[in-house]
Amino acid sequence: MVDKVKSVSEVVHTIPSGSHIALGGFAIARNLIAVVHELIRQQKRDLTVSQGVVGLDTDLLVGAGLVRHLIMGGGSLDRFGPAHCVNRARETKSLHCEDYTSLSVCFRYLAGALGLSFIPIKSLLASEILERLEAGPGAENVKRSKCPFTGEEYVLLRALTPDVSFVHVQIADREGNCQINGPRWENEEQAKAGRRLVVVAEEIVPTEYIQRSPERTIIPGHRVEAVIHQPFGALPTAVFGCYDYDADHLRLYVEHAKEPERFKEYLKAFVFGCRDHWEYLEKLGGLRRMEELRADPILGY
Amino acid sequence: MVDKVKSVSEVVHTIPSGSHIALGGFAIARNLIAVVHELIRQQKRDLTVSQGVVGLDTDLLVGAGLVRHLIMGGGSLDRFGPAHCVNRARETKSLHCEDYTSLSVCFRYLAGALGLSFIPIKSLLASEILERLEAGPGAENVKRSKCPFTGEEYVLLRALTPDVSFVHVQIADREGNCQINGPRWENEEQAKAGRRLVVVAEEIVPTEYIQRSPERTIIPGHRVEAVIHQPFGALPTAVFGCYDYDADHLRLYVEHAKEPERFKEYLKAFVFGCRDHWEYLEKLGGLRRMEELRADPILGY
Amino acid sequence: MQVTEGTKSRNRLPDIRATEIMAAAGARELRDGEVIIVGLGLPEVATVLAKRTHAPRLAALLEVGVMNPAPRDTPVGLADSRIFYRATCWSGFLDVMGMNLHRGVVDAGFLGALELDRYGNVNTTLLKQESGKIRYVNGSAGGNDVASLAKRVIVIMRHEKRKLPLAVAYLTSPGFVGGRSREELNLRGGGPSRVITDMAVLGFDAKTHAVSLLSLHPGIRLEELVENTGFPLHIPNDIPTTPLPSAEELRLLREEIDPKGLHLK
Amino acid sequence: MQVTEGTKSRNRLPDIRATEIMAAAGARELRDGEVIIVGLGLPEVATVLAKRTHAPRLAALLEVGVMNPAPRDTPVGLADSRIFYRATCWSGFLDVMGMNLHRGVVDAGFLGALELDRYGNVNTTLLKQESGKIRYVNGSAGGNDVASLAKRVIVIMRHEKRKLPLAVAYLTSPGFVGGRSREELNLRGGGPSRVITDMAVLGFDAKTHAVSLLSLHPGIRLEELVENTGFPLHIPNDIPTTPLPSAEELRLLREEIDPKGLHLK
Repeated sequence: MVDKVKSVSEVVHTIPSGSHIALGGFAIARNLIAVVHELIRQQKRDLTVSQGVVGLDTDLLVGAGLVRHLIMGGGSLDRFGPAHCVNRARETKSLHCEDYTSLSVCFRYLAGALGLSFIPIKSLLASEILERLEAGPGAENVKRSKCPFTGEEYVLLRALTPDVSFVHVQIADREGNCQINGPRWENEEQAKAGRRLVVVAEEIVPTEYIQRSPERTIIPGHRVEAVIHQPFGALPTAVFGCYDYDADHLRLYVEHAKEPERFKEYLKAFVFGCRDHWEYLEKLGGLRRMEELRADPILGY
Repeated sequence: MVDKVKSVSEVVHTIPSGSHIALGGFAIARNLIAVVHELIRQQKRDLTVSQGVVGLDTDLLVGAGLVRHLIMGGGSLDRFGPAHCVNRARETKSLHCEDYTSLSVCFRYLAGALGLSFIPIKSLLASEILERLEAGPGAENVKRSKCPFTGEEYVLLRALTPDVSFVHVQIADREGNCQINGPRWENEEQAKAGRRLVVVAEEIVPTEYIQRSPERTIIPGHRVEAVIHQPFGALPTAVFGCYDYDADHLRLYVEHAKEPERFKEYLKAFVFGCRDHWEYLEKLGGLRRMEELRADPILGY
Repeated sequence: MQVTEGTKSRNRLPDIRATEIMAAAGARELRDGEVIIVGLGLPEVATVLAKRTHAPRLAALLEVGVMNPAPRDTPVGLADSRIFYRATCWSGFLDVMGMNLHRGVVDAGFLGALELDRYGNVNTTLLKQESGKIRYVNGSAGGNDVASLAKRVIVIMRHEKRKLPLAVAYLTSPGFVGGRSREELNLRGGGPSRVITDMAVLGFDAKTHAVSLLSLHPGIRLEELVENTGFPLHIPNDIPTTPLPSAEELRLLREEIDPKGLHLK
Repeated sequence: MQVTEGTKSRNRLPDIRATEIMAAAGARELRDGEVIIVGLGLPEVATVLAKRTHAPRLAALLEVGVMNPAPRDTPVGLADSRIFYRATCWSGFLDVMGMNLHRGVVDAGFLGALELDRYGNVNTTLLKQESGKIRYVNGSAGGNDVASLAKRVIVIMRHEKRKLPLAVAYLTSPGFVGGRSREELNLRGGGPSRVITDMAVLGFDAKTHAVSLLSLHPGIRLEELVENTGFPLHIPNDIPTTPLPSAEELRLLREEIDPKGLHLK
């Protein structure tokens, strides 16, 4: 048995500035908060970030000024508000954003996961999304072409193979066999497209537990480089079956994210002001608050 | 709620001769025996059959002289012997066989399932498999090409979209939501590539059962046209978690499949000689034999 | 992730909200047995209403990988655990958007819009202010995929002049770009079929592909509609009135589907 | 589904079977922590032996969608439920052959062969008889995929003149076709690295890519080997002897891995 359990700071120390990291969160669900906080504390700069539908994790990284290039299908914090930091960075041109769609990012990951250097798609055609990609640095990742068999017009997408893919899961064993509870958006493709793969698990289980329902293993252990065990590692975003999102903190986040100055205060208080994720959880209300947010076993939230 | 449960003969009556049917069996596991027997009884002719790795189901259909064109990645009856009827039909040129590999058939189904008319692959290159495809009718389904981004050489495969895909599953509800126990080979891609999809289920469960573990739903009900409820529907091949293969009958089959005349006897006794699958199961030993073959709940066989 | 804004009451009827008329109109666009990609807000309300009335066999798919959920509590977004409850399948983008939408089996998809132009092109990416300053919003998420690939698209949005301009500030999701047919645009999906606003139901002319008025909501005057539309709108000679929700539809909407009025506010 | 035939004892040692020497030689080809695609029969026996001795961290993948099974009973094939037991993952072709093998993370794959030529090209599709008559066999299944994409390929087969011809009757799975490099052949995988027979262990010359003798099994004479090889074999000046399985390896093979001698017969 290989024990791959590492601390988040150990793992983040191995990630050079300038890396392309793929984040497995979606809006306000299963965000890589513990990882992103540590990336900010360790000031990993000039990052390229890819994500199907961006969430709070990417917004934090962009707000902290660490992202140079963003590859995304869009996104927001759902009803809590837009991704203020991402939108502002685009408006001030401090960020280059390659805009796609949910499916085209998923297909780029799929190609990467399958070891295909390209894959066709029927989205994007006749849209300004494609025109802007063709007019910018995205041009090297898209190409109009026809099917050799049917003659139908397609957009060919270049495979996306992030330097490091991060996925937040409910359950993993120490070797990295992972089981995801609830919908999985593009996590399987995103995880397997990565040159390196790191998972954050709410709970570590014995391999024997994995062997009881191997059909639920979405990521096999041999693909995983490190397993970070961090309960409540996605707060204030939700992890189905484990805990609900922290609506109060999400509102507080959005309030601060609206203004650069206030966002600095947020980072100071909740990221730089915390030695690790446990200290951060204390600031969110500690054990008592975590118990309030803990999911009902039937409802999953 | 839509009730899609139908009898195998009802379903087979809707399949015209000359159809392309995709079978979800693999060697001696989860073969579409009940369906294939009925196709033979109803003498559906000039079929095109596709299967990742052929098993007893395809061997039966070919032996019965109903298959004109076979698209496959290879196959056998494992240690019980080769697919005698398939091999003999190829030797006597009474069958046109398009040879692929496990992965290339899977990729052709994947393209079909995703609505892509083509998909690239790095298998087949420098092999006689590709040369023979290019020299025959398979030429319209393969094309050498280069990646527009990397210049790497690929084989482009045409999507495979069978007229009717058949899959044998352990569990389905009356709407067609299906859960497969054990490994799934190319079943998900094969099922979703089909223009029509019919499933044979060992057990029909209430939808509420499906809702208890929706992450195990491999085929969603809205894709399914009909659900055939047939316990022991795959015998003599195995269904993981339900029953083991019938080794005695497999040996008997292979003995008969070796000789055209003896194979006729087999068909007479076990296919034409049975009004339906229940009569066939009686010939295999009925309740007592089924109980011997029933799977151990822990081992699954 | 399709954006649909909360829509405050617009019509003059004392006891029926515009959002309730919109939800009922949306529900009437769905036929029994169809496969629908649902967005949050009114689209979800309309789909549930259809399922509870004339279309019990609808298959409702959510981008994230959820099929036919039966939420007990009202979710705030597509990634909200509340919308995973009692689903018949949990998968992901590749299955829902790839093996269903891109495969061509999705009959209808709902879209919200920041802007929609006379050819049904939708902008959900950015807004240009008077000053010329650009404000970014949510982008496409699954919007462009649905607009490109669903057999038909139903847009639900608030009816305002600035939201219905001659040309969108950014073409996120194509309708009939430049009045061209979908074939000319190399798009598989049939494109927009309806635009349901808080003032009217709009359709698209089979030849010109331009927006035309199908029905006015009760209490809405034509002048009012024209004033609030930024592009020339084809007006038929006699203008039907959008049917009001039935008593049973209103009961379902108010008591069962959105009792807190989260989306019907 | 890779074919590997049962191999009856060939060597002269009273109490050690050729199959046991082959299994031990196969096991020694695998390094700890590697990702292996396993075929049934001796390849599986060799993989399990490696895992129980020097390579506990091997990841063993089966084409059908099974990872790291720990069978309690000996399976008859890759679709035999016996080989699903206690796996850590059940998926399918797309995951194992696509997202692992095609992705390029598989270090070694095993192949069986009806025929293998001097450049490591493998035939598992058909045999040509003296009469010219063709007999079809199993075909590729995952064999061509493994040969094309695994970082290195290990062939395990019976050593007979007719099975080791100058040219294969059908080129199912490419080695170094025509003595060309894998780059020239546009193949990603590294190609065949070892051929383990019941007489010897063979390798491939880095320059000519032709088969060369690496070691003779104990008790096998060189003349015997040459007589039973259909193509010119490069013979080194001094010929090492294939190490015998250790006492512990023999115990594991006989008492734990294949007690019934199903594959070691």
